[in-house]
Amino acid sequence: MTAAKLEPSTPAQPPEAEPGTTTITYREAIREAMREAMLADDRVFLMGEDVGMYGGCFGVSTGLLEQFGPDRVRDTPLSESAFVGAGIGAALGGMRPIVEVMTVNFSLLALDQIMNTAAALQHMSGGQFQVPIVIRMTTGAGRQLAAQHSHSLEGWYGHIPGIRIVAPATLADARGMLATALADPDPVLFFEHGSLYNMSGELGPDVGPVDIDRAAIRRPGADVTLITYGGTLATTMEAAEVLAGEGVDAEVIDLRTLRPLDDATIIGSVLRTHRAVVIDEGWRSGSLSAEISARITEKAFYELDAPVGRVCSAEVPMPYARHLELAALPSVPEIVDAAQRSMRGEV
Amino acid sequence: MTAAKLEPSTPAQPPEAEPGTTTITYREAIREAMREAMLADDRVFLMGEDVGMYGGCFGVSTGLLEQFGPDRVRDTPLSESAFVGAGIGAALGGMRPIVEVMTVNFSLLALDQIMNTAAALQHMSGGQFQVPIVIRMTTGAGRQLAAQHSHSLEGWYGHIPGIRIVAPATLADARGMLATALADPDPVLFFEHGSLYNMSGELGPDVGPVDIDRAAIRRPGADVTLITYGGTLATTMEAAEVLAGEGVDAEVIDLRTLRPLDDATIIGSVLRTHRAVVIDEGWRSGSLSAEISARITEKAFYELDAPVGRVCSAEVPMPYARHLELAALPSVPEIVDAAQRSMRGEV
Amino acid sequence: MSAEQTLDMRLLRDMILVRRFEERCVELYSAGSIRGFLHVYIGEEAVATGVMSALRDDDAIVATYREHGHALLKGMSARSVMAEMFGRVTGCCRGRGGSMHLFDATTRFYGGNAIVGGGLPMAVGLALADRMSGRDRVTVCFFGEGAMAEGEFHESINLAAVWGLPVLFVCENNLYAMGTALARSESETNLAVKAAAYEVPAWTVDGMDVRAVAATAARAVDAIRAGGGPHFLEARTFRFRAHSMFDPERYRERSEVEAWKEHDPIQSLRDRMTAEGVLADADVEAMESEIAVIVDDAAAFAESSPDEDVADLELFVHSPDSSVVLRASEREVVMT
Amino acid sequence: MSAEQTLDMRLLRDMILVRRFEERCVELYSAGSIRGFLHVYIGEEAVATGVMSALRDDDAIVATYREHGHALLKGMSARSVMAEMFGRVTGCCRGRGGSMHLFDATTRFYGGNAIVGGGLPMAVGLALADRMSGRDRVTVCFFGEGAMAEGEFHESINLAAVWGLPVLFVCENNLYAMGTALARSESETNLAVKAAAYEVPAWTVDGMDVRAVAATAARAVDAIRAGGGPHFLEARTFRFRAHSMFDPERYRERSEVEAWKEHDPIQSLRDRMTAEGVLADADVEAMESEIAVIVDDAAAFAESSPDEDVADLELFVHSPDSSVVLRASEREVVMT
Ligand SMILES: Cc1ncc(C[n+]2csc(CCOP(=O)(O)OP(=O)(O)O)c2C)c(N)n1
Ligand SMILES: Cc1ncc(C[n+]2csc(CCOP(=O)(O)OP(=O)(O)O)c2C)c(N)n1
Ligand SMILES: [Mg+2]
Ligand SMILES: [Mg+2]
Repeated sequence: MTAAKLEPSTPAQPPEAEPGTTTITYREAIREAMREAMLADDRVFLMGEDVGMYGGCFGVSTGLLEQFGPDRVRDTPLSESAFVGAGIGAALGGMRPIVEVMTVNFSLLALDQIMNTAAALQHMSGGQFQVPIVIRMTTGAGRQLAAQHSHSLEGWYGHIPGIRIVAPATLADARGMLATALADPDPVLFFEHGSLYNMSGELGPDVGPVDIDRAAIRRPGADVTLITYGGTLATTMEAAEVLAGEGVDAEVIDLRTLRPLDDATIIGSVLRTHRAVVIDEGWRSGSLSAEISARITEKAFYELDAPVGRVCSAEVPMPYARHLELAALPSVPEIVDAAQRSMRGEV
Repeated sequence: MTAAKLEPSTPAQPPEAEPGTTTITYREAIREAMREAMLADDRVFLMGEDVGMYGGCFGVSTGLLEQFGPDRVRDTPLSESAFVGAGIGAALGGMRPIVEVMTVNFSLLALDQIMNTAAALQHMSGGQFQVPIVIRMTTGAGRQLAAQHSHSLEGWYGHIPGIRIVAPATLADARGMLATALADPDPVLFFEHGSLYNMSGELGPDVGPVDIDRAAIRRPGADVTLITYGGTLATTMEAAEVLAGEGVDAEVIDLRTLRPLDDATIIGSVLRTHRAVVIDEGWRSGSLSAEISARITEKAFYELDAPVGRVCSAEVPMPYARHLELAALPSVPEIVDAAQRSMRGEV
Repeated sequence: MSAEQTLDMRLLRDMILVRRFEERCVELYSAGSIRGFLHVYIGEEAVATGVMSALRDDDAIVATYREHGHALLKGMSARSVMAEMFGRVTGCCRGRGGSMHLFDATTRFYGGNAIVGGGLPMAVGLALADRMSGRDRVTVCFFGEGAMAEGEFHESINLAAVWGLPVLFVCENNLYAMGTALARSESETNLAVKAAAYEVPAWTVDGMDVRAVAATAARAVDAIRAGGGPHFLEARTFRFRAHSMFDPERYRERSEVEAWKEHDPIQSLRDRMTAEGVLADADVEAMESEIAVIVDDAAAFAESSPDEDVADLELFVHSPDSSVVLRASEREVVMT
Repeated sequence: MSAEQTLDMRLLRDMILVRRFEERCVELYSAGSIRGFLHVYIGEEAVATGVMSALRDDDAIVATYREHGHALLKGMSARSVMAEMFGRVTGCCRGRGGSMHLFDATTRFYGGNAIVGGGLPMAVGLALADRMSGRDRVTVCFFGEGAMAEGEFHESINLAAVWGLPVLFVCENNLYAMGTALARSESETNLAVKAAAYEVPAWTVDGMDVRAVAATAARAVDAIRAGGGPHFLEARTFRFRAHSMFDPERYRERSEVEAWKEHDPIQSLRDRMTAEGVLADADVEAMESEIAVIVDDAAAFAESSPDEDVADLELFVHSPDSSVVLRASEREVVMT
C-alpha cells in the first residue's frame, strides 16, 4: 500500500492489452498530448521554467524543444507571476498557451494573475475577452519533498469562479484531457500528481480528446460511494479491493474535473448506495471534500444512511520524514475504516 | 436591508449605554487597540502601504504616525510579498509586527510568504521558530469596488494549517481581538470587513483583550441555528428579527475565529435547534460554509431535522453595478427563506 | 495647416476632452451617479495624449484604474465609458467593470486593471503573441511610479527584454503612490536608471509637455516596431486632484499642488500655440463646445440607459460556448 | 602562524569539511538513507566559506535549499544536519525539514528555504528587527542568480535600501538555474549592475577564490555594521554536480564542467598555500582525517538515531503555548 501510494502500480483502469495498444507512462501520455496539440495547432505553445533545455523538471516535455524549437517551447526566467500573466496576455493575443508552473507550490506566486485576471477578465469586460489558457502544474505529496514542495491545492483552487480545474488520474485522461482543455475557451488549471508520472499501462490506438464534464465511475459498486480524484484514485481503488474482500461492494468515483463538480454523477451514485466517503489529499479543513460533503447533504440528505465521511491529509505542513509523511496522507486502511464506519452508519 | 448590508447600522451587540461608556466606530476601535498595543509593548509596530502619511487607506491608522513616529508606523513601498515577508522576519527577530495589507485582494501577492513561510516555519524547523505576526486586511464586498477589490477570502484562508484567522464583527471584538492576536505566539490573519468601519455604538470602560477561541452566540434561539461571521453578522441578525416576526426563533452564532473553528459552540447549538443555515459572503463552492456544513453532518447527523443550508455569494467575480452586486451578496430575504426551508426540512 | 499644427490641434483637443470628461465624472460622483472608486487623471493628460498620438489603431493598450482618458484616447466612445461608470448595460462592460475596469476589444483596450502592477505581465503576453504571429503591432503598458516597486514590474520588463518583445513601458511618474512620495518607495528615484538596468532603452520626458511626450513616444514606438525590443518611457507629471474621492491629501502641501498647476499641460500648449500664432481663442471655443456636446451626450446617454437584467448576473463567468455553461442547465435538470 | 595563515588554514579546512560532508550525502542518497530532493554545493564552497569567515556568531544567515555547507559553516553540528537528512528525531528539525529545510535557532541559521527567492523578505525583516532594537548585527542572505529574476529579489533589495537596513545580499552566481543559463534568464547579465540600480553598493568577486570572497565580504560586512545599509555581493562560481539528484544535465557540455573543475576552490587554495610554503601535505592529511571522523560520526549518529514518534505528527503546527493547542484537547472532549 505504501509503495502504491508513493508510486501507484495498478493503473486506475483495466490494463488488458488489445491489438494496437501501446505501453505508455502517465508522463509520456501528457508529452504525447502536448506534441499532438502543437502539431495540430500553430497557436499552441509551451512555456515555463526549464521546459526546454532541461527537458522539464519532471521530464514531461523532454524532446519537445528539439522538435518544435525555442519559439514554441520557451524556457522562462524564474518569474511565475510574469510568465503566467504573459500566458494570459498571449491567449488574449490569439495564441493557445500551455503554461507549465513547475509545481503548484510555486503557483502561489502567480495566484494574483490567476484569480484577479485570468478568472475575472471575461466577466469584468462584459464578455469581450476570453482567456483560453491551460496552466499545467505538478501537485501532491508522497515523495518526501517536505512542507514547501508537497501541497495539494487543486481542490482549494476550486473555490475560484471563472476557471475550470482538471486532475487526470488515469493514462487515458492524461493522454486525452489536454486536447479538451485546450479546446475550452476559458482558463483551465491542469493538475498532474507527481506520484503518477511513472504509472504505466496500455493505451488503445483510439486515443484522443476525452469529455471533461463528467466524473467517471472507475469501479461500480452497490454499498458505498468512494469519491476521489488525482493522486488518491489508485489508493482508493486499492481500498475498494480490500473492502470487496470484507464483503463491502464499493463504487469508486473519479471526479476528473474539480470545478465545476459533476453533481449528477456524484448524487446519482449516492442515491444508489446511500453512503459516501470522500478521499482528498488536501488538508481536511476547507478542502474539496468539504464542498462535496455539503453538496451531498444538500441534494441527498434524506437518502443518506450514514453521514458523509472524509479521509484527508492531516492538517500539518508536510513533514520530510517518510514515516511522518505517510502518516499524514490518506492511506488504504484509513479509507477502508471510513467505509466500514459508513456501513455501520458512523462517521 | 440594502443600506444595512452596505453600512450596517445596528451594532451587532446591544447598545444600551452604561455609565462610562463611549460612542466609538469599528474603525476607531481598531485604531485604539493598535494605539494601546504600541503603548504597552515597544516590540509592537505597524507597517504597510500608506498606514502613515496617508493615514491609512480606510483611515484606520490615522494619527498613529504623529504619535509613534515613522520608525513604528512604517509606510512601505508597493511590495506586498516583501513587506509581509519582512514582517515575518521581524517577528523572528523579536518584534511583534502588525502588518497591514491594504485589502485581502492584494494579499494574493503575499500568499507564498503566508503559506510557505509564516504558516510552515515552526513545523519545518521542528518547533525552533515561532512567528508572532498579526496581518490585518480589509475584506469583503458591498461598496461597488468590482471584481478585483471585493474578495471575501478569509474563509478560504482557513484551509491553511499553522495560522489562526479572526474576523471581528462587533465593536467589542474590533477593540479587543487585536491584543489577544498579538499575544498569540503564532501568525494571525485579522480580517476587517470594509462595510463595518463606520458601524458605531457604545463601548463600556472595561475594554480589553477578548477570548478568541470561542464563537459567540449573538442571539439565543431555539428553532434554527444561523452561523455566520464578519460582514454578514448584521445581515443575519436582521434576518433573525424578521424570522422572529414570522414565529421562528433563530439562534445566531458569530464564529469570530475562522480557524480553528469552535466546533463545541457550533455543534452545541445544533444539538439544541436541530437545524442550521450557514451564511458566508465567500463564493459558495469551497467556502468556509462547506466546511461547517460537513462538520455538522459529521458530528450531529442523527440530530439534524433538516439538511444544513447555505447562503453564500453568487459564484461570479463581483460586478460593479449596484443592483448586480446586491444580487450577488447574501441578503436578508435569502437568509429568511433558507431558514424557513430548514424549518420545513428542506434545503 | 502644417502636419505639426494639425497634430498640435489634435493634442490640445484630446487633452481638453479628457479634462472635461473627468470633471464631469467628479460631479457625477458627488451626485451619486458614479460609485465605487474613482481615480481621475486631471493634470496628467499630456502623458496618455502624447503617447497615444504615436500609435497605430491596431496597437494595444494596457492601463490602470486611472484610465478614463486612455480609454477615450484609444477611441472608445464617451457614451460607452460614461455608461459603464453608471453601471449600465450600455456601458463598455455592461456595467460589470465600472471606472477601474474599462475594456474594449474593438480598439484593443485591455483595461482597466485595479491591481497595481497587475497589467504588466499581460502586456508582455500580448506582445509575445504579436511576435510569434509575425505582426508588427506594439503594446503600450501604462503604470505609475509606485507600481515600479512591485515584483511584477521587475519580472515583466526582464521577460520582455530577454525575449526582445515589442512593449512600450510608460511610467506615469506623478510623484505619489496614494500618499507615498517617490523617495519613500524607491531607493533609486531616477526611474530611467532603474529601467536601463534591464538593458532596456529608457528615456525621461517632461510629462506636462505634450509635444515632448508625443515626439519621444514616436521615437520609441518606431524603434520598437522596427524590432528594437522593449523601451521604457518615464513621464514626469503630477496629479492635480486627490488620489481617489476618499483621499484627504494629508501627505502633501497645497502649495506643491499649486506650483504644479502652473504647468497645466493644457494651458501650456494653448499658450505656446497662441504665442506661435497658430491658435485663436475661437479655435479653443470651438473645441470646448464640440466637447461639451460629447460630454453632455455621454452623461445623458448613461443616465437614460437601462441596467443589466439581474437574471443575467452569471453571464460571462464562462464563455457561452464553454461546456461549463452548456452543461450547467443540464446539471440542474439532473439535480431537481 | 600569522593571522592570514590561521585564516587560510581555517578556510581550507572548512571547504574540505563541506566537500566531504556532501560527498557522503550523495553516497547516502544513492543508498536510500537520504530521500526527497538533494542539492549539493560541490564546487561552490568558497562562496559560503569566505562570506561566513567575515561574520560574527550573532549575525544571521538566510539561505536556500542548497544550504548544507552554510549550515555547517554557521556552526551547526554535522550530526544534527545529517540526522535531519535521514529524517530522524535527532535532526536539527526533528526530521520534519530534511535537506532543504535546515534550521538552527542557536546559531541563528534561518534556513533552508525551498521557494526560490522566498528567503529574501525574511532577511530584510530580521535586519529591520535589529535596526529597530539598536543591535549591530548583520543578516546575510544567500541566493542564486536565477532567484534574481523573481519579484521577491526586486522588492526585498529595494525595501532594504529604502530603509537602509543591515543586510548583505550574496548572489551565488553559478551560471545556471537548473537548466537555464544566466543569459536566458536575465537581460542584464552583469548582476552587480542590476543591484547597483537600487543604489546599493555592489561588488563582483571570483567565487572560486576563497581569499577574495573572504576579503570582499569582510569589507562589506564592516561597512554594513558601520551603518552603511545593504550591500550586494556577486560571487562567480560553478556547480560541479547536477542541480539535484534527478538532473540529467542535458543543458551543458561536459567540457564546460571540466574547465571549471580546473578552478576547484579547494585545490586552488591548497596549491597557493603550498607554493607560499605555508601548507604541508601533512597539514592537509591532518585536516582530512579530522574531517573523516566528523563525517563518519555524523553518518553513524544519523543511522543509529530514532525516528520521531508518529503520535507527535501534529506537534509544532502551533506553539505549545498557543491557545489553539491548549483548547484543542478540550474541543475533543466536548465533541466526543
Ligand atoms: C497590489 C496592489 N496594492 C495596493 C493597491 C492599492 N492602491 C491603489 S492605487 C495605489 C497607488 C499606486 O500608485 P502609482 O502606481 O504611482 O499610480 P498612481 O495612482 O499614482 O497613478 C495603491 C497603493 C492596489 N490597488 N493594488
Ligand atoms: C518559486 C520557485 N520556482 C521554481 C522552483 C524550482 N527550482 C528549484 S531550484 C531552481 C533553480 C534556482 O536557480 P538559482 O537561483 O540560480 O540557484 P541554484 O540552484 O543555481 O543554486 C528552480 C527553478 C522553486 N523551488 N521555487
Ligand atoms: Mg503615482
Ligand atoms: Mg544558479
